[in-house]
Amino acid sequence: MFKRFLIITVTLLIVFAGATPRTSHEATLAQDMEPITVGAIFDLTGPTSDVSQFYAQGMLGYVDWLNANGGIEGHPIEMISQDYAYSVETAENLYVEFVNAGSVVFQGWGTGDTEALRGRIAEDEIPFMSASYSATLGDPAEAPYNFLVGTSYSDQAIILMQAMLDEWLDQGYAAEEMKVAFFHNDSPFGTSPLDDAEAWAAEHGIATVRVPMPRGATGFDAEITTNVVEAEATHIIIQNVSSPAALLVRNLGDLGLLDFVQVGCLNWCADELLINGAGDYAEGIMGAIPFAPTSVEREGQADAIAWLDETDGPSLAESTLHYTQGWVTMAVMAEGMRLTLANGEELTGPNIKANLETLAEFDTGGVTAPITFTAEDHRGNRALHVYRVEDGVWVEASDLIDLREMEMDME
Amino acid sequence: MTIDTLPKQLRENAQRFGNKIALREKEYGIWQSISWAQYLERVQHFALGLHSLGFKRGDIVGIIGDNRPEWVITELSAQSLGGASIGIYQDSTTEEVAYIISKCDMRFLVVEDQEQVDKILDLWDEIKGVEKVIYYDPKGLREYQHDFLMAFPEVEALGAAFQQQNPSFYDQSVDQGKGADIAILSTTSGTTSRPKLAKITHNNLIGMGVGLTSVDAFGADDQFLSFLPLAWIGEQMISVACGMRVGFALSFPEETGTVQSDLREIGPRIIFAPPRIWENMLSQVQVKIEDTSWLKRRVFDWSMRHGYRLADKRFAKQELTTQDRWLQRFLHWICFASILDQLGLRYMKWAYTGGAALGPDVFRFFHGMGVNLKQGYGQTETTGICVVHADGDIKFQTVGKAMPGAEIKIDPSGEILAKGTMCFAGYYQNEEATAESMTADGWVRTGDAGYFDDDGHLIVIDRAKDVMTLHDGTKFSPQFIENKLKFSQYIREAVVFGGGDLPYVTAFINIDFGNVGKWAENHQLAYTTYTDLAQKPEVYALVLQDVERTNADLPNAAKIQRFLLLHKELDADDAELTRTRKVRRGYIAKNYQEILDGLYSDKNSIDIQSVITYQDGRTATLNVTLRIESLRK
Amino acid sequence: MMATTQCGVFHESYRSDMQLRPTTWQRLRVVVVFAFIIILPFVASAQNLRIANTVVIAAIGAIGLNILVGYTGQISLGQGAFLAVGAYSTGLLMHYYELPWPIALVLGALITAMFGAVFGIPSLRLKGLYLAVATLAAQQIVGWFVRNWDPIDGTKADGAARELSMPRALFFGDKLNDSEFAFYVVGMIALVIVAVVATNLFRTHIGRAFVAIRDQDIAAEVMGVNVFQYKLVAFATSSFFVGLAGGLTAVHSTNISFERFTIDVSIEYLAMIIIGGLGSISGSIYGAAFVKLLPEILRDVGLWIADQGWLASGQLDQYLPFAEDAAFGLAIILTLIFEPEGIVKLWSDLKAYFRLWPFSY
Amino acid sequence: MRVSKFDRPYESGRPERHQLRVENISLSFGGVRALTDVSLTCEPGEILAIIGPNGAGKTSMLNCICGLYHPQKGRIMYGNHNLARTSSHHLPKMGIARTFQNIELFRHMTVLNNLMLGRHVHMKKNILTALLYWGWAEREEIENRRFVEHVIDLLEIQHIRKQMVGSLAYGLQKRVELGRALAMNPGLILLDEPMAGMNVEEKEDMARFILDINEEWGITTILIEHDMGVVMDISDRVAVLEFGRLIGIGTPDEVRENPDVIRAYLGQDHGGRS
Amino acid sequence: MAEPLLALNNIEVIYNRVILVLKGLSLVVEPNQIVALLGANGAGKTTTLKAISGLLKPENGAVTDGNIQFEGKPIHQLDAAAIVRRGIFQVMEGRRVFEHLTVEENLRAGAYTQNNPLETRRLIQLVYDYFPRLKERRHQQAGYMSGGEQQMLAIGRSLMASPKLILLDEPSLGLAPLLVQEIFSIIQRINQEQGTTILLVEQNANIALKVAHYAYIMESGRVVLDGKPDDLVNNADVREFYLGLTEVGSRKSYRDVKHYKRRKRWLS
Repeated sequence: MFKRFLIITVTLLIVFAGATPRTSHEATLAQDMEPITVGAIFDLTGPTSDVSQFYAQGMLGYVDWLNANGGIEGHPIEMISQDYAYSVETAENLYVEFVNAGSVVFQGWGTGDTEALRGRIAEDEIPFMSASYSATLGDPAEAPYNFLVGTSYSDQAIILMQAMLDEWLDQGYAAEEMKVAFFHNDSPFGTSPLDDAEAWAAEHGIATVRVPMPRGATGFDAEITTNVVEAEATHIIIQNVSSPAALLVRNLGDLGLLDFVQVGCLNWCADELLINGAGDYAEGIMGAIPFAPTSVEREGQADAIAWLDETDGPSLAESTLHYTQGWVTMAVMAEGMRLTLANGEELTGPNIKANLETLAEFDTGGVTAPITFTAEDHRGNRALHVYRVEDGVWVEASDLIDLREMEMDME
Repeated sequence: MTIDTLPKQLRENAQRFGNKIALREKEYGIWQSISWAQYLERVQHFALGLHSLGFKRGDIVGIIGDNRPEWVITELSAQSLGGASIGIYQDSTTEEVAYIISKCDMRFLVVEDQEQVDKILDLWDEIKGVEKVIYYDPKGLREYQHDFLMAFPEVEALGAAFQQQNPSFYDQSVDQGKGADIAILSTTSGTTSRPKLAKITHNNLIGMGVGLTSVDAFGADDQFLSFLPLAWIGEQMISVACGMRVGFALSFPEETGTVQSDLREIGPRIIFAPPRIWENMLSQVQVKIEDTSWLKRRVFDWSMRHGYRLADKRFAKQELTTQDRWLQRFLHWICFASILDQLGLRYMKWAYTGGAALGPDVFRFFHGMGVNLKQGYGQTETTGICVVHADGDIKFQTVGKAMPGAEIKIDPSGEILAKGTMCFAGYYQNEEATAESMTADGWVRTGDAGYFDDDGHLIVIDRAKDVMTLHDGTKFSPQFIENKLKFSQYIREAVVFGGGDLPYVTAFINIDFGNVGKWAENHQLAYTTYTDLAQKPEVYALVLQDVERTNADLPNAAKIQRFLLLHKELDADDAELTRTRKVRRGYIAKNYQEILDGLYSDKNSIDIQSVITYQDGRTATLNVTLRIESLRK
Repeated sequence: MMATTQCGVFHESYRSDMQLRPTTWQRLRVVVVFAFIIILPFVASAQNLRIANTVVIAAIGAIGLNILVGYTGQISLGQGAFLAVGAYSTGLLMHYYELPWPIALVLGALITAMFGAVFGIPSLRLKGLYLAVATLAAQQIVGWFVRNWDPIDGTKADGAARELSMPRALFFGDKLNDSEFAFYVVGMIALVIVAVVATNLFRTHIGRAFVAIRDQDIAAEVMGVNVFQYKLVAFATSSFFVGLAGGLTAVHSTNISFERFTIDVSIEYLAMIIIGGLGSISGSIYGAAFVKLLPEILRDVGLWIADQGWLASGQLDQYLPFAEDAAFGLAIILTLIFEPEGIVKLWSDLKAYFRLWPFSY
Repeated sequence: MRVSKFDRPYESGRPERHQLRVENISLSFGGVRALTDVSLTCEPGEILAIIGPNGAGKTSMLNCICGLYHPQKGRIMYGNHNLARTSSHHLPKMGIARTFQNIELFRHMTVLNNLMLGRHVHMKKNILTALLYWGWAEREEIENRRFVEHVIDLLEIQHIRKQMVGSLAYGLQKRVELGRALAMNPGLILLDEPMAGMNVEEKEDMARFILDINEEWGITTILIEHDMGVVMDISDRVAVLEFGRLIGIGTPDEVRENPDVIRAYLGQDHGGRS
Repeated sequence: MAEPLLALNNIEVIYNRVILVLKGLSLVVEPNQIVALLGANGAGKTTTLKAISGLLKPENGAVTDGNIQFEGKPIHQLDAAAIVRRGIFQVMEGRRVFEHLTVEENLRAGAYTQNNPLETRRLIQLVYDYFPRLKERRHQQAGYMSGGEQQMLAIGRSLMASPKLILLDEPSLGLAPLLVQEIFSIIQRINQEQGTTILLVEQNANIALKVAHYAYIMESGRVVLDGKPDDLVNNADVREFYLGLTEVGSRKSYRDVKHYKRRKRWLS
């Protein structure tokens, strides 16, 4: 019997030996000042790991770069982070642990954890950013400590539809002839922009239909037949991650529909991974991309490219736009902390929140539209360029479309 | 009023202890209990029932069956009416039963079940005087329509009705009892002949109880499991005499087969058992330790080594150091507690062995494990015990000192004589034997040879008439050699011959099937049955080593020169052992004359025909060839 | 044969014979366990206590699932759904009817019980894999409902995301979703009650009927057990406990979303009872603890190894999280190969090893 | 309260015994006829043996009586109930118990719990008290335990009371299965090859138990058995089936002499202990 | 004497690591003989067969001590398939045939160690010679056959592997008297005509002792008695407990069974 105990113990030990899940990115440059602790969770093994891993590398890369370049007012950032495999429960556990370990701000990831932690961070007064861009999170009345660095899903969808409508009208059709099918992930993440997008479409006389994409589906032929072919949709907007989106595009291509239907992606599928996944079928697809893809040059990518080069990392193109997304998101958070320290205030949640709310037209080097937070609005921007796949890369397909300006124009 | 009889003691206990448990029987999965008050009530009812059926003062009721509450209720009932009871071993053959029944002019018999009823029915024509046979387990008896059969509850119901009519009869009857009345008849172990029936009075039983409880102060809360035959004086002595005196609860096992687990459940604080039981326990531990894993065996060996060391220190009456005491606790915790737990000895406070001599090695083994095992000495004629070890004064060669109330002396011939309150009132209807068993001045001749050591402890050599005079004139006890042989884990039983006309010493040996079997398995020696194993040359070689080891400590003339391994285990059904499992040397010598002759010839093997007896009296003849091992140079 | 008792323990009545913990050692173990339960919250850090709380909830849910799967032999893949029903019904009752949380918990569990009984109906005709597929339907239906049912949105100021925003549950002034200590007290009391109650159930004829159905349903029928009726009772009883676990999850959280109750959760719970031991209450608890603690322990060990400087920092942490999944899969495979009866069997083997000490049989 | 060897717990709580009348039943499975127009009666208190070659429909017959199969034609009357149309879980309430040819015990339960399941119909069903195990439920358990202990004693299985059934030898399992049926305190018991796979000694025990329950407890017994020695010794009447038809019924002596029975079943060496 | 075909030396079998089933069991099977293994349920007879055929493992049992020699070579370490290749075939108790295959398919399945189709055909013919009933039902699905026919098929299937030793577990279980006689006479013929050695476990001591050349009696995992059938039928314990005979040799009635038993002595 003991032999079996032994076998099990040894096997487990071998497995243990292979694991170092949590990592601490401390100052690589010797600094005397007290480090600032930042908690972060990433999905490295879960359902969204394909994109989150690059986001994580970008965020950690920025921290290393910043520490190597003097930190925040001389303070290095100590980022404690861990994979949570998109499990809400684990996210909550890690949040409690990291906050207890002294995190003053927190970098989340997905919609599930961001929503679950929303109430808690408000109570704990921990400024929180994540890669979930639900419009609710940008409303301080609802979520006082959440900040959106990227354009919200709703805004993305509206901007994309705006661009689509412009083209449609250019082609000589009427808005009433346009019909948009929202292919969305069947989750809060997927449905998040739909209400706003539908409202906007209704205003403009555009017909819409919702098409949930079941998780783990191996093909969407049935959905396509009912909602695209029979319902004669002219446009498809996908709110999902890259892999299912690519699958959908391939299905559409196989059915020969891509010539008749304009496909557009919101940010979680409008990336390099979609092009890899959909191949030639990706040509012509539009994308609402808040963080510039690697195929276009932006001033703000320079530091990241240099840093990747310096640390013998992969190229930025290989790291996808999510690398810059992570990089910039952390940069904005760092700016909030820098302002706090620069103002001689203590580095507390409320102070950082207050300083972030003074951020105006913060330039991310063109990676995103300039970021502005106010006490009434935590949506960093409401503007982006629409892109289109041409010859296998994303190229700019519109000027910066800024909803704030448009709303002001209308008023 | 003085308490000079057991029924009076029962009445006293019922008053004193009331609802405290007196009897407990494992039945239907739980230990069903009878309080002292209920005990008295049942005795009253059964006694009055017997009375209604015509039981008179001086009558004797026979009891055949396993230990159950009904057994002691019957005994006490008979005594309440001024009669006595006699227990008959339940595995007795029909012939033995018939002998005892007719010897006592018995009119009432209480038997357990169908088996005993059938036995009685077989004998019915021979046992004319019996009027009623009362059974206490009705299983299988539904079709038995004999008038003389009665169920135990029926008798109780009769008694209950009688009590309604004559509420004071029972107490009057008990009051009439005197200490000198016969309480029980006890069959002597009869290693040599037909059993004699010793008259044991209430005074004897109570005196013995007073004596033993003044050596070891049992209390009313001490647990005791009554699993040895109540027909045996040793069992009567603790469970009835001592139990009644201090008022502890008597527990009866579910069946003979479950004694081991019942013992474990009860976890008794007192046990009185013949050497056979202790030897079995030892053998069981040995086999299991052989089979256990390496680590566990090492722990056991190490613990035993230190256990023995500490036991020897205690035997030598050396002060245990603090370190020793902690070591003792540690050994207990790490090893002994769990072994004792499994044997049911964990809470044992006073353990006795008696009825025959226990080999010193077995004795030391239990002391090594921290069991307070004591030797007791006595026989039926001295109500089971008159000499015993006192706490802290235990020597494994001796049987201790005389109990309070007893006197011991050695007569010039070397025979041990005893006197005291526990000495019996003679044999039932056998004046001749009674006269032989006592000296003129009232000392009981024990028939054993012995002497006192320097500390005044009695050392028993053997039955006086078994002590042999060897060809060179030295006297020697065969039992001494037998016990020495039985040290060996491979030898279960031995019968040594020699002295007298016989020119040298020889032995019949029974191997221990479990241990020798285990040994054979470890040595890749295939065997099938007991007979097969016993006749393997390898097994002879194995036993030879132990015989040689025994011989090494013996004077030349007493050395065993030839031996053989018997083809079957000595068995009470074949009359080779007494019902208390003592070797009947004389009978064996007679019965196996052929083999004995072979041992004193030059043959290397002998062919014999041996007769075995089945429990139901059938016999069968076996033809076997037995090898003889010779140590002669 | 193995003795199951200890020297000096005997029963004079059936009542004492049928007691749960007859021997001193067993009683001592209970005392030690209770001491541990009581001391833990005072010495554990907040995050450890939080982990303990997740174990507590999982243990309740696992006991519920074990009643159905381990004891009654009805395979269910709908655990996530039943948890969701418990969580949402508790939450909605608190939100819309402003019921105090203890009442909402019990009602939520009852609603789940009814829901479970309904989904138990296919068990009349379906067995094994087929029944598992049928319970999978529960998972899908509930998932759909949660994502699309309007009242859930209504719990929030704006209806953008489909989550249930939990009203605050107060326990002696502490918020259950904020104070881990307060929740620990509530959760542990619930776990102890559930464990005792479930153990009791299997001492009675109703629990025995469940096991009978698992072992030999035809024979059970002939013994007078209305198999169908009892299967439904098993579904309901199981779901009650699972619903309670779901409700506790709800009061422990500020928001609940469907992502907590996916098919992964159903599988995780099955893993718990397989690793812990099918058909064992204590096994359910061991399994829940194992499944919930394994990642934590792996993490600490990994951290320790990293601290030793045995591994180059940087690159490795990219793929090493997979070790956790591997360890998980390995644990299940090892359990199935070496001890199909789970941790509880290992534990009883260990007890047997020492009970028979120093013998081996 | 003491439980005594002289108690007769089976005298209370048992449903009334009735005559069993099997009236012209026919049973077929997808065209294969298992039973054709079989009629027989079994009087209260008798031991009726059913014998016949393998595949003659003996087990099907028991299955019809206890509601596991529903014959297409005919009635099986027990008192006022037509068993041919009754679900098997209702039968214990009418006092009908059975054992199976291939032992259908609950292998992962102790012997005691198996027998306690036999008491199922005698226990009230209330999940709440069961969960709490308070007072009432516990008392009920104890009461029924007492009955079960009598069964254990009768069948001499004390030593395995708390062992798992799955770990027991075949012969003991057969005994436990009989015990489980007996625990119901039935008026009619159906035994399907109770002595298969046993040696003479074990068969003797089993025969003794069957006689005990029949004569002492007064339970009507229907048994299927191949051992002619046992059948002829203990049964009051014997029914012989062949290819689903009844070819003879009568006292053991009558059946022994029936030429049809000799041809179909017994062979020349009939009546011997084989 | 020639080397025995099969010898078990002191084997010990433990189930689930704690339950001791066989202890120090030794027995010998000589070539071309029928050896019967008698004993009560739970004595370990079936376990003994499984220990020989290597089928203990699936039941969590193990030979923990001793050895099993077949034709002088140890086989207790081999797995079941290797043991079949050595020429030992076990016919399990309870007639385990492939229910969904026909009789002939069952037989062919039994010949999986045969590569030669001609030989397979010869063997099938041989089986049909012994069991004409099987030939009649050659295309019937085994699951629909009666118990006796299934038992015949199980024995027939064992012949397909041309084994040197057949381990036969309770061939009479649940069979009507006529069939029992029929099957045993065939077993005897197979032994005589094919020279196949048979180790037979049987509860029906009467018939087993009639066909066997040698017999062992087991109780509680040990051999308590062995010998030639003629000797054994004269032993009082065998007569009473295995043959059901009274003292004078007449058959005891089952009505007269007592509630107690005489102690067994097992002496011969």
